[in-house]
Amino acid sequence: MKLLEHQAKAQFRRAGIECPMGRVARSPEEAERACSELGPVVVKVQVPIGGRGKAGGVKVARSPEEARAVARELLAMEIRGYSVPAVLCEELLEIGQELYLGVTLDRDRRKLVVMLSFAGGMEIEEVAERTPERIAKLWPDPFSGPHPFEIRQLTLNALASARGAQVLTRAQLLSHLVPLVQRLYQLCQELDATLCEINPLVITKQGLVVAGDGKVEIDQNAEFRHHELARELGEDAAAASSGEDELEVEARRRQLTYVHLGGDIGVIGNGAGLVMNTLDLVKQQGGEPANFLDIGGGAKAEVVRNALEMVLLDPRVKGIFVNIFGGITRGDEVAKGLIEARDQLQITVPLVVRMTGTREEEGRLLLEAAGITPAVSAPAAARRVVEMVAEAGR
Amino acid sequence: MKLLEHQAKAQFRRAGIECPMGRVARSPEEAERACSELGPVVVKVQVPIGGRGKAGGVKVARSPEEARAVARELLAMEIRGYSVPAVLCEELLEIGQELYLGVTLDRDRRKLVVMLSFAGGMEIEEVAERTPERIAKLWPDPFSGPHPFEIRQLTLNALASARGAQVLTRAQLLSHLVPLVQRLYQLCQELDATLCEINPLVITKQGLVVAGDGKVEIDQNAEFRHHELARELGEDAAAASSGEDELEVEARRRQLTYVHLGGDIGVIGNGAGLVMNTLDLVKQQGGEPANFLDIGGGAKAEVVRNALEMVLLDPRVKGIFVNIFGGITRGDEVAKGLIEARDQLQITVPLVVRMTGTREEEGRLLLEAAGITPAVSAPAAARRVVEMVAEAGR
Amino acid sequence: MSILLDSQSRVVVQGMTGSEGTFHTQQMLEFGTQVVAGVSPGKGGSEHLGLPIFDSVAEAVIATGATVSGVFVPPAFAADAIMEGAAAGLQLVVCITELIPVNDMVRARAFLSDRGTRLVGPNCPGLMSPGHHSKVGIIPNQNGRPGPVGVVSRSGTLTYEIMQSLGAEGFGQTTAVGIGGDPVLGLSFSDVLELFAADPETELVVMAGEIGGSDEERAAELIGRGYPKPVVGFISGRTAPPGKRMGHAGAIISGNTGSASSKVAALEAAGVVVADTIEGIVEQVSAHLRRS
Amino acid sequence: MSILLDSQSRVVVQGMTGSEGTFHTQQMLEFGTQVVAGVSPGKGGSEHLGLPIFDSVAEAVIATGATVSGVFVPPAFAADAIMEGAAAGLQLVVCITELIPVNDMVRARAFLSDRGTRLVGPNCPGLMSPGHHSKVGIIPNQNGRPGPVGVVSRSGTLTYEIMQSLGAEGFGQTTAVGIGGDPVLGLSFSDVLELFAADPETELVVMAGEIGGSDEERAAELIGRGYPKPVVGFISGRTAPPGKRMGHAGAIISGNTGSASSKVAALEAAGVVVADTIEGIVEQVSAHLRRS
Repeated sequence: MKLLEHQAKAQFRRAGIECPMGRVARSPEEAERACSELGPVVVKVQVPIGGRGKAGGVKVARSPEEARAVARELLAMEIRGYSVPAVLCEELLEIGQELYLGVTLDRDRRKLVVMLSFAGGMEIEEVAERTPERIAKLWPDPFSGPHPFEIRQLTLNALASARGAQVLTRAQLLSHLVPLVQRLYQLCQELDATLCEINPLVITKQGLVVAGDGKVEIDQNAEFRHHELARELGEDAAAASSGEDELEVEARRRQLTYVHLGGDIGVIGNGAGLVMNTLDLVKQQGGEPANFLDIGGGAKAEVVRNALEMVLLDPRVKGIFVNIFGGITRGDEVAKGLIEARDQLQITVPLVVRMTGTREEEGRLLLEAAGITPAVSAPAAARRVVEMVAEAGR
Repeated sequence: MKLLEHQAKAQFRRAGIECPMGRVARSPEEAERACSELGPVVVKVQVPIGGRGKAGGVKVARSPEEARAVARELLAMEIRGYSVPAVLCEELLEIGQELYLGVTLDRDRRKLVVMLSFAGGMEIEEVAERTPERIAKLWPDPFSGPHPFEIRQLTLNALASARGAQVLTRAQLLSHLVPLVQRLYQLCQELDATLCEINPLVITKQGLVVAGDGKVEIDQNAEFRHHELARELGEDAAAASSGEDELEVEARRRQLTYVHLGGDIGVIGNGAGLVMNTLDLVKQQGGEPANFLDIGGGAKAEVVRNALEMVLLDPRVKGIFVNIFGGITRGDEVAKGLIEARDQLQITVPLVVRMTGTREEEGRLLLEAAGITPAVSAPAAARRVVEMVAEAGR
Repeated sequence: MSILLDSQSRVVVQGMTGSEGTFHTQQMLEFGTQVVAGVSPGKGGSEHLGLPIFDSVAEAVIATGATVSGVFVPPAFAADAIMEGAAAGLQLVVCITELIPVNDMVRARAFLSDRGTRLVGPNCPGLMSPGHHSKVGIIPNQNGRPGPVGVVSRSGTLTYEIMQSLGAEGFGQTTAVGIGGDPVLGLSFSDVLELFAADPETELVVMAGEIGGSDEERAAELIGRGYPKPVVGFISGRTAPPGKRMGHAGAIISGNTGSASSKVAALEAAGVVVADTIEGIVEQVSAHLRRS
Repeated sequence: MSILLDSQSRVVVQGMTGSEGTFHTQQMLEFGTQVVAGVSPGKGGSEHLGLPIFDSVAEAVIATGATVSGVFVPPAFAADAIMEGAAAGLQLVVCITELIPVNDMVRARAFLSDRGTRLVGPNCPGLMSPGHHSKVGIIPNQNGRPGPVGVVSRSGTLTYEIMQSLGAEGFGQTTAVGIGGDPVLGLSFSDVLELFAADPETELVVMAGEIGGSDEERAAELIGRGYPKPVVGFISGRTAPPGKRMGHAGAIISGNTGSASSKVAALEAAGVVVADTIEGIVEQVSAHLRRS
């Protein structure tokens, strides 16, 4: 679950993190009103991607009329496939310095990592690549969270590579950053987020420390603990996803792990590794996968049916390759689902099934009785489906 | 800061712990109204002490009229020196079982301990003495708090010595107690409490698990983190303390560590150990200390003055013994405060000062110049003050 | 010999009375695993599949001397089950459960770091030591065959594929370990490689990685420092599209690691032959073992 | 010899630039303590009392090789300062600060339990090894005198009383340790007794307890199991009124321990002579040391 900037900032505020005053506007008129309340504003498209500034999605408006015009322009944009259902109008800050502050999962350390740099703003990835020592890192104990002394050291380490004059004294920086980092880290834990990022973290010329932008991404596996938040975000999320691939939106609705790839061979398998390898096999045989669809472990007949239906919603699909290697998933369950779906959905495109593993024999017998000949070798099955689709296309 | 039952239960509710429906009544009429809303109620005096039931402070009322009568009676009571500013009227529970659940500081383990017993209710201290194995204990890691598996084991351990039939199945008990204990422990940490106790923890005949009573005590040293709560509780706390020793109430207002003891020799010292030993010395010389007053480490002249004023508020005080052994406290500061206070307060009772340690010389010179002869030996000084008071009394 | 699991391992199954727990415990028993108990809080004292059920792992350990557990509990409770196993002093916890919140696993890992318990998984097929007739997890029984190959893989289903394909050509396994596909794992490739290095019966290791993370790159570093046995590599997801990324944190942390090409390059630089297909793996194994 | 602190100890003062920190650092320097640095976050790079100030303990340790710290920071920040000292690898942290929230100290203790750092305090006068001209804390300089007596006490001011009274009769100290009066402490009586047992120059130990807790009872158990040196006991608060207790938890946890009579009885049962007054302590010490 990716939060839009204004949603992320609502969470920041709740956690006690300072954000600029702002209003969400869904029409030019709302933006006009926001500007008359707030004074000069920056108007930002609300889409769940980075690099909005470079894509022209961030503009300054110094008068209500200008805000209206800018909002009209931005709301009509399409940014990397996303339409713009709303803009965020925020008071214009007098930026003194831009820092980077982020909390995210570090897979290697198996912990959340806090990252702080005085080289914040748009170029942070370049900084990370060229002068990684300018980004200070802290891996707090997940039970205690970051101790104040650890945050002070993080700040001192980041400061050691800061360039140019500082707006705040060292003592002021330390006393601002200790509670800020604690709150951001705790928010990350409370929300089960795998990313909470403030870039830029603005220090204004007046010495205020404010979140200039906000990115929050919530772990999908933990969404069961955040139903309320998901509901709250529902409307906007639906709107924001309007620019997304329609098939993927539908797959999410069906609770399937599906990625649309654009080819013509639908691929279904159990286990991400197996499905990825199946894509590789199809490609190696000269085919083009239409999608990645992992039915996961232990899928029941119903899930298999759901998956087949999903793949067939893609009008480009000319053939389907189902690759099942049973472990926790049982062959007979998959077979039942396949047969049921084929009969009910009246599938006409070629369907190649490769099945082995747990309850392989039972599954195989069911399939054969229903006139589907399962393959045992995955490469052979991949070759078959590619050939069949090629033939059908002739 | 000790919370009254209804204040504790407000915190429990906020933390998601089930409590009976209830209303606070400060007049017989309010109690009557509460009963007509809630049906039959139990009416309980709201004073910050245990054993209210045994002292006659808990009564059942089955009709609004009865509630009015019972409340009139209870509100007029004095319970161990406490007047009763309010009663809590709670729906009558059909009690199936009474458990004990408490979180408190275990000094020996230097951790909070969670204690659970199926022998809850009024006799828990007896159970603790005679059959301590019937109280299961858990010392969670203070950073992680109690893990669910630890709470399950705690419950199983407590269950092993439960007697009689259980209202709930083991599986039900486990699933009720895991979140309950987590919430109580977290509340204890959030409030910086040194005690959060539910006794009895009632399991109703219907199988609900409800806090029958609630005791919360907040660490005085952490009150700076709970100003808002202190304000919220302010009114009731003031009311509840009306039964307390007036001198102690005044001392709290003056932020002094003072205990009223009832004798005629006022005792002031720096450091709890020193003051306790000074009390012992006064007693050994045949005197009766009027109070314990610890000005703590590093006290400034102002604090010394404040302390002297406080001691003299007690009309029984016939003499004062100030015992200072400077470490972080400096002799000259104490001397200044003493001289200032003596002059401004026009102290007429005998004042014996014993002073040694940091800046002893400077302090001694100041005192001597002001006509106060300081002693060096504490036992000698104790003897002198006891003799002077005895003489003055002749 | 084998790693992690042998015929002496006494196994308790956490969540045995659930439907997956029941099915796979039966499979484990059929394979010959010494399953000695089940744990289902609230059901202690009962029996299931002829085995005693306990309310807690600690009680099961006291009563049965179990040293290993398999975790089949739902995702919301799985991290707690892992910690329970570690607190009870088990040597090895194998967590099959998938979809566990990542921060739960971060905490479970931190809990384990102070203790001597090894974790395989989560979101993994578990492990199997065919020569010892012992498995914990869900690797299909018919895939195991005793032999000299150590297998370690992130993907469950690919583990089965590899075992089956090796077996079809006569190459069995000392132990096959599916370390799991989650971002936060117990044993890493490097950990398992070190165990295989010390196992005298393992002659060769097949290591099947996939895109994401940098465990494969770390394993390549280990191998590059001088690994005593041949390693055949495989990386799946070569044709997977790049994921959509929000924010910069991911890029800062992982830099250029994580892609299939980064992993293949790292392994090849360490002297590992990386096969393109599972057939290719079998060919490499065959070449190594027939040569020696 | 001495315990915990000697002439080689290099001391950093956390909170040195505050008024208490300044005053007592001067006193420590006058006594001869090797104070090598101060720590005041945000003031790093400056000088105070002729000593360098650092922003963090870690930086001070790197620059000066400090091994001990004295904590003089306000209560809200003290537990963090203790953990900072431990994380920086100090051998000993001495926390003078009083009024620290008890749950902060619970967390600090848990933090220390995984590390090799010893803590004295909080809410304590610190410690002094007169023969080594070294002290950390606030024990008045004139109270220290080298000699064969180990002193351990909960109360600060009583520590001074005892040192002064002993000194007046010619009995100096190897080390005097005020372990502090808070409910949650670092070193306990037992810990310090064990250190004194191992110090060849300490011939006798004076242990001054007070009501509350059961550290004195635990120390009595230790002594009862066979302690190699004579111990003179003292318990203050005999005439203190019983505290008002809410709830039952306190009684359940502490049972009958904690009262002056419980402590005196436990110590006497362990063979310790318990003096009634400070004069009595001196008499007992005198009797023991003149005899030997």
